[in-house]
Amino acid sequence: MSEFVIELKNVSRYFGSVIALKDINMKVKLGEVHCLLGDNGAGKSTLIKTLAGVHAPSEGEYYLDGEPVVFKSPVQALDAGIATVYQDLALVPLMSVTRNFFMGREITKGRGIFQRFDIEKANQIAQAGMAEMGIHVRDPSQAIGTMSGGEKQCLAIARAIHFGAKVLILDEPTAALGVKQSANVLKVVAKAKARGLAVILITHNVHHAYPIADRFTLLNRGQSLGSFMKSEVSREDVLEMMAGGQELDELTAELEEFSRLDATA
Amino acid sequence: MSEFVIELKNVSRYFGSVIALKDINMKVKLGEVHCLLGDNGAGKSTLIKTLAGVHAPSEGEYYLDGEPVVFKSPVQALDAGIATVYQDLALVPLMSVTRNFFMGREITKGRGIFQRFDIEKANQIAQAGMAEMGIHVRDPSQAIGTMSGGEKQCLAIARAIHFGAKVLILDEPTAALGVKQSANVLKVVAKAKARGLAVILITHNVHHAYPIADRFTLLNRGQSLGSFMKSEVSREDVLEMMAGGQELDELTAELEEFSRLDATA
Amino acid sequence: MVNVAPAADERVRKVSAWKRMLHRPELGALSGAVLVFVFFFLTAGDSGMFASDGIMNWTTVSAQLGLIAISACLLMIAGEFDLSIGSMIGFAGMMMTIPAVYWGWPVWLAILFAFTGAMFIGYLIGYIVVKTGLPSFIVSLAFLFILRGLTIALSILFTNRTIVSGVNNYSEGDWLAAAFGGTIGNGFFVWLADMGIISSYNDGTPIVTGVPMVIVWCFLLAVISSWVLLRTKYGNWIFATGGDSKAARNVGVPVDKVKISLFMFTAFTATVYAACQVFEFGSASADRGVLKEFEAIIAVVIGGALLTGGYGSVIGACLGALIFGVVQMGIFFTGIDSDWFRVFLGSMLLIAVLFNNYIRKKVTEAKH
Amino acid sequence: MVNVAPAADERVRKVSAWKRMLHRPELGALSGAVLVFVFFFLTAGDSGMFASDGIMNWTTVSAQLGLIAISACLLMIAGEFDLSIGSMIGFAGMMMTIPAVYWGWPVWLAILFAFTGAMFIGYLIGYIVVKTGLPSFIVSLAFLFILRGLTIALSILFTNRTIVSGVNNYSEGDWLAAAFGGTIGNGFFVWLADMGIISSYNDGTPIVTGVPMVIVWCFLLAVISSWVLLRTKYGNWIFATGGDSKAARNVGVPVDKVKISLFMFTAFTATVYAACQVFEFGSASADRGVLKEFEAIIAVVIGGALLTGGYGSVIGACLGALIFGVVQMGIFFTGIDSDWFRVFLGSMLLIAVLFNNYIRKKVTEAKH
Amino acid sequence: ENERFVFISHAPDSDSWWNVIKNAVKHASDDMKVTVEYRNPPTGDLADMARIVEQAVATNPNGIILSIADFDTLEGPLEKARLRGIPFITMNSGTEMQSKALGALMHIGQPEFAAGLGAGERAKKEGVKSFLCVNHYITNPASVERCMGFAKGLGIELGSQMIDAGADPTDVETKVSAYLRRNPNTDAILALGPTSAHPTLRALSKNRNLNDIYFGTFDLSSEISAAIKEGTIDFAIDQQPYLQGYLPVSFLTLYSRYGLIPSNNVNSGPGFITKDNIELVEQYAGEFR
Ligand SMILES: Nc1ncnc2c1ncn2[C@@H]1O[C@H](COP(=O)(O)OP(=O)(O)OP(=O)(O)O)[C@@H](O)[C@H]1O
Ligand SMILES: Nc1ncnc2c1ncn2[C@@H]1O[C@H](COP(=O)(O)OP(=O)(O)OP(=O)(O)O)[C@@H](O)[C@H]1O
Ligand SMILES: [Mg+2]
Ligand SMILES: [Mg+2]
Repeated sequence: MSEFVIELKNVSRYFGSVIALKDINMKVKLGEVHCLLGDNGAGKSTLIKTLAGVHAPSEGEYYLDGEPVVFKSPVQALDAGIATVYQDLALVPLMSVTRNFFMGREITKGRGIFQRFDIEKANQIAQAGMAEMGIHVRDPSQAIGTMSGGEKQCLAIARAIHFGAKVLILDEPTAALGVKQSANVLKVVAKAKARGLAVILITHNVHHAYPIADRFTLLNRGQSLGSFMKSEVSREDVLEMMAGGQELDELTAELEEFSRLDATA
Repeated sequence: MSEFVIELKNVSRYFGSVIALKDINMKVKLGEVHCLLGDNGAGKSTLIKTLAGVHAPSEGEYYLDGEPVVFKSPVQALDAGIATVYQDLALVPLMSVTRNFFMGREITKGRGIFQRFDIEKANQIAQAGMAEMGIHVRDPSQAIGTMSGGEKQCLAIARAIHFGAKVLILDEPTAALGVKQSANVLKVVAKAKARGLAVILITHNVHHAYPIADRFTLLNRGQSLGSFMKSEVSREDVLEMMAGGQELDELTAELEEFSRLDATA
Repeated sequence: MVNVAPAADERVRKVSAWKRMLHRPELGALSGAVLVFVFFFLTAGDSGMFASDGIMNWTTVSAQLGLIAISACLLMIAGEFDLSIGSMIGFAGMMMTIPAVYWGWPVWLAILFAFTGAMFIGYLIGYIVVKTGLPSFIVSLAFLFILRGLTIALSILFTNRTIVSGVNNYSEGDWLAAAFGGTIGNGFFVWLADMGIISSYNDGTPIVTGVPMVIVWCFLLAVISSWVLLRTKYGNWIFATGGDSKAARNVGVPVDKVKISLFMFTAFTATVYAACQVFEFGSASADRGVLKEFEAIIAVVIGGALLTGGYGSVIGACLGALIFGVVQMGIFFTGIDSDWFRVFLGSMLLIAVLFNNYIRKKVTEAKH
Repeated sequence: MVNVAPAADERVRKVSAWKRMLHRPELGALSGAVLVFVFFFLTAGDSGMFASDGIMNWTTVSAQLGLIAISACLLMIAGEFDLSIGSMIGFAGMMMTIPAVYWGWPVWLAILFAFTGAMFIGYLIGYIVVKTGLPSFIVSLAFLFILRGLTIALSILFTNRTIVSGVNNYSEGDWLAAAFGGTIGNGFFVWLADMGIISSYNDGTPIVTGVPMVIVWCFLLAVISSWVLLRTKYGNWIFATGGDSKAARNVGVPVDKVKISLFMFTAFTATVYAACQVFEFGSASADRGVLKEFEAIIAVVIGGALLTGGYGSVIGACLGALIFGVVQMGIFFTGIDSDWFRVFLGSMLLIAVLFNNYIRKKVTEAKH
Repeated sequence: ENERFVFISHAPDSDSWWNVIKNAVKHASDDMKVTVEYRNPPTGDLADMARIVEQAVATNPNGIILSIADFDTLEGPLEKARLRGIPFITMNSGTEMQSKALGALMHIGQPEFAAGLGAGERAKKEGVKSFLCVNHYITNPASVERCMGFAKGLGIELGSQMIDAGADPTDVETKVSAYLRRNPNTDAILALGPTSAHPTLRALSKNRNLNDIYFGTFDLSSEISAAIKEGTIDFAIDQQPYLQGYLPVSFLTLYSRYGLIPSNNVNSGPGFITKDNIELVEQYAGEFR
């Protein structure tokens, strides 16, 4: 078994005329939190969708445990132990909380032709999973479509955590979350890491990224600007990377200007 | 004309058996940034949808410029000068950037039956509006559905700003945005405020909320815990409010624990 | 692990269990059905519509429609259409009749042959839909033409006619044919007649001799399908597939398999429909099942399912079939001039769905 | 204001203009049409299918279908269906024939009456759909029955028959009737015949005397509708309504008005269809337009529109109508045994959409 | 030798009755050594039929055979055939006058209204006062004419005595029994063809009033002839469709080869088949009759 659970070599992905990713190299280790940084539209979601089997790479190779793989569909990635929280969450609005939680991975009771979805137990697990994120579900049969943005996101995360086996991919998991929920998610990520999972995390919030990540990879306009161990970079370096590695000074200056504006108001 | 452009008196909103809002009182002033704080599922989005005419209040009154109003549909609110960026963005995935930007508010050229949508000019305006947010659109005829999360959000914000007349409502505008784009959005909010607009802002990020807001209203589980002027509260108070006004100490302790974990790793 | 949220939550209003029940999709259709029944009670109560043979009359029509509505419903929940159901009915009928009558096959073998053939075609339709990503509307429509054409062309090729009769001479005593063409509960009806509960002819035989198998099939399939949809893993996949097939695929639901199997199920029910008709009437004809696919879709939609997929109920679809069947037959009991049949049918349909919708809105309050 | 992004962007690959063109929805349908034409050139090239009167034959059929496909397309882009188109054709035909023939109205008045009546019904359907939020499938289906029924019942009531002929005795010389039943370009065809470009009868009249008005109407409406859809404010609203009506409503698109007006437009085109047929053939009958609504939907879907709304093209719908019309008439030119007609029609449809889909995938690469 | 004719009917292609005609056409074309292309509007829309006539004219055949489903609709397209000098024979529905007005060589068929009228007069003799007309194809004008003729023959109004039965056998059966339940005093039933006659027979036998009701039908099939033998069906109106298919093909062949054509029209029906003359027809029902 290779040292790295996931390895990408010169992966590119095109959509018609659009170059979303170009020659990406990346390595992910078990027991590590790997943070993907980059501006909006840098290609982070495209990259993790490639890892999760949603897109096939247009060029380049994808190694899992040192073996080259080609995932034809997300199921294959799931079966290989890669669980993903997509930016668009992959929830079905018309279905209930519990049904969404167990979608594709239903627990059953009974046997033979009487095998059936174990709703009571599923309800309990889903409710408990949500509670761990800090969301108290009123009624596990409520349709997802009527829940708040943060509630939906917590459900998607709780689901991935429940079923994640080896690699956990989280695309902006805290985007719509409150302070408390965000902290809970980070706590859960830390737990997963402690359990020896590899975690790939995308976030635009340096306060979420820096405390928990072990390694950072920086994407810019579809290209990788390299990977860094946490020991090599400071919080300020990371913040600079997040801002696309430019214009940061200008921006901080402007932000300060607000505060001044603010004080005089 | 009343001092407050928007005033809610004892507004409640129910969905079947769900109590989403209960007896909310709230006042919004022109030239002020009013920040709505609250946990996930507290009812913030429901509140601003009520302001924007999407939901009618189940109980209570809604005053605009001191006059009681009942909006039958979002158009009426728009016509009254209230522009909103919804949490789900209200974009049509299959339509192009430009068509989404001008949806419902198309600019035309020609007259009589030859009046037509002025695509060239619209393309320019949309591209410029996006550029102001820090997004450089490759091709204004790209379908929105294929754009990144942050790109979509910037489009929705740019659109509201372009058409916002009196009140600008932003529901978690920076959720999916990168550092640079977030700063741009805050800059634009500051500009709007300077132009004398009332801005209602929802965010879970204290670093975005505190520098720019003038007044905070705190929601918790569907109820209002009161409004505060910025002068009355410190950054730490606001952070505490955001976390739902509880458990904060516990959480910070845990977050610090991560850093320690981190250091020993 | 954190404790589960307490049962009492101040964010929840009390709503009566009755109102809560009315939220279910099928209970909307129920109100429509009640309306229709009340209407006919008032206008045709004395016409024999609610005597035993009258009841059997509209129940049979409804059950027959219900049969294909059940599978159409599951398929629609999974986000697809099958417009080839009607043609499949004609084709399957020929597939079991020609071997039995002209080629001398035992009838049970001919029936099994028809089921195999039909389900293979269902598989083919599903496979094309899934592999090409073309809308099932257009693919199954092509098969609507192809199957109807094959029925006509092959029956002329093999038998020189488009209506093949005399099946009953061969099916007598065949165990499998009896499962489609027979009736059950004959003893029970004799008893009912003896007790004077239902009327009988002068010679003493009861006016209704038994429950036709088509009703039994409809009932059985409704119960099983409803159970599968609501209680099993596979049912969850059906909802997920129709609700958002991209999301479902991303979390590992075998979307393609679900769709293909449901296309096979519609072919199956179409064949059951065909078999019941063939062994009841003793003949197969090339024009069997014309436009039945649309009646099935109507029933499903009246039953509260969404055309866009992801939402619906088997019981609702059966109630939809009942409404449609009762309205269709009821007009003949009311004695309205039959020139106005379609006007009446359309108006009753519209009123039933409007009422159904009105009731649903009343009890759930506007969601927005 | 910040500068607009520079034209050159390293995130964009070069893709040939040709490939880019093939991304448009209608150009998929174009490849299907080319395939169909090549097929018939090879199999029926010498049968008169591509002689002047042969061309006029399938063009007329296609144009007639194109007429209703155009409005069905706009409506489908806006996310709704109208299944009452076919019945509306029959009903509108009666609405203009009965007043003209039996009540002695001037023909132009009868035509205007039919247009007014039809569009009012269209308004009614749209209004019910919009106000109740019921799926248009079910509402317009109710009207499918109601209108067909009214056509039968009223024509029997007023005229004691289901076919009213002899309209031409009244419409002679009527200016408005000529706009539907006449032909144009007669001089041009005489000239063509004189030049020997098209053949003529023994008495010297050209074999094709003019372009039927139905082709003119189809062409005109296609151009106007396409322009409206792609170039105007209202067109943008149509796309928005169908793409996500909640989002559209939230940003101020008058979704309800858009839908109602499009239902009125389908009624309008159905009436044009009816008028062209009535004044060409001189009769109206209760069976006019049966199943035309489905042919229209087929054409629209072949033309690349999404059944779920938000995407499609008028030109594509017209090409879809052309494919359907050419296949339908072409079969007769090839002289294939008519028993196999439907098999052939279905297979050609399937092949055309599969090919169309294959081409589209080839040029755009898999999107996922 | 090897002339090409086009045979155009107005029937939707699910109509089984036309099969006899198709068979006759096949036999005639084999016998005469000509090719005949059979065509029909798939949904039975008469306007579509007019298009098919136009199309047939465009292929320039040696002759056309068609039914006059609607005079006005066919007038225009046939004008083109006349101009091109393509001879045509009309058959099945339509009147002799219409055929002449269109410029056809001759007409072979059965006038629908007259057929219904004859049947009505026959029924009147049996003392029929009310009836049920089971119409499985109500959108077709000819089918309504049959019912109207029957009513006229009885000397009563059609009124609500015609039902829109649809083509599905279960529907037809249940609708008939519903109607009879509602109107128990119905004296007679007129079915418009095997599609409606077979399920009606079942409905009657289930309701045990097979022999009380005077039952007439159009056209023949093996079930119908068996029922005539048993006496449950009192008569069938036979328009001898085989003739309508065979004769026009042979006449046209003779005409185009040698210029021969009968100087009179041929009335192939209505002929009434009852218990007395059933023996003859029984054997060939469905294929030749
Ligand atoms: N299916 C597609 N077709 C065309 N372009 C696409 C497609 N998917 C993504 N893109 C483009 O690829 C680029 C990268 O998108 P991606 O979603 O990976 O960005 P991201 O880094 O996740 O951004 P964000 O932080 O805003 O979520 C974007 O500019 C987007 O427009
Ligand atoms: N249509 C609806 N039907 C039933 N419940 C609803 C509906 N809309 C909202 N709710 C419920 O109301 C509560 C408030 O939702 P809302 O979207 O306003 O929260 P929020 O404060 O915006 O949360 P977030 O920060 O996560 O976006 C949630 O618990 C949600 O489940
Ligand atoms: Mg992203
Ligand atoms: Mg919210």
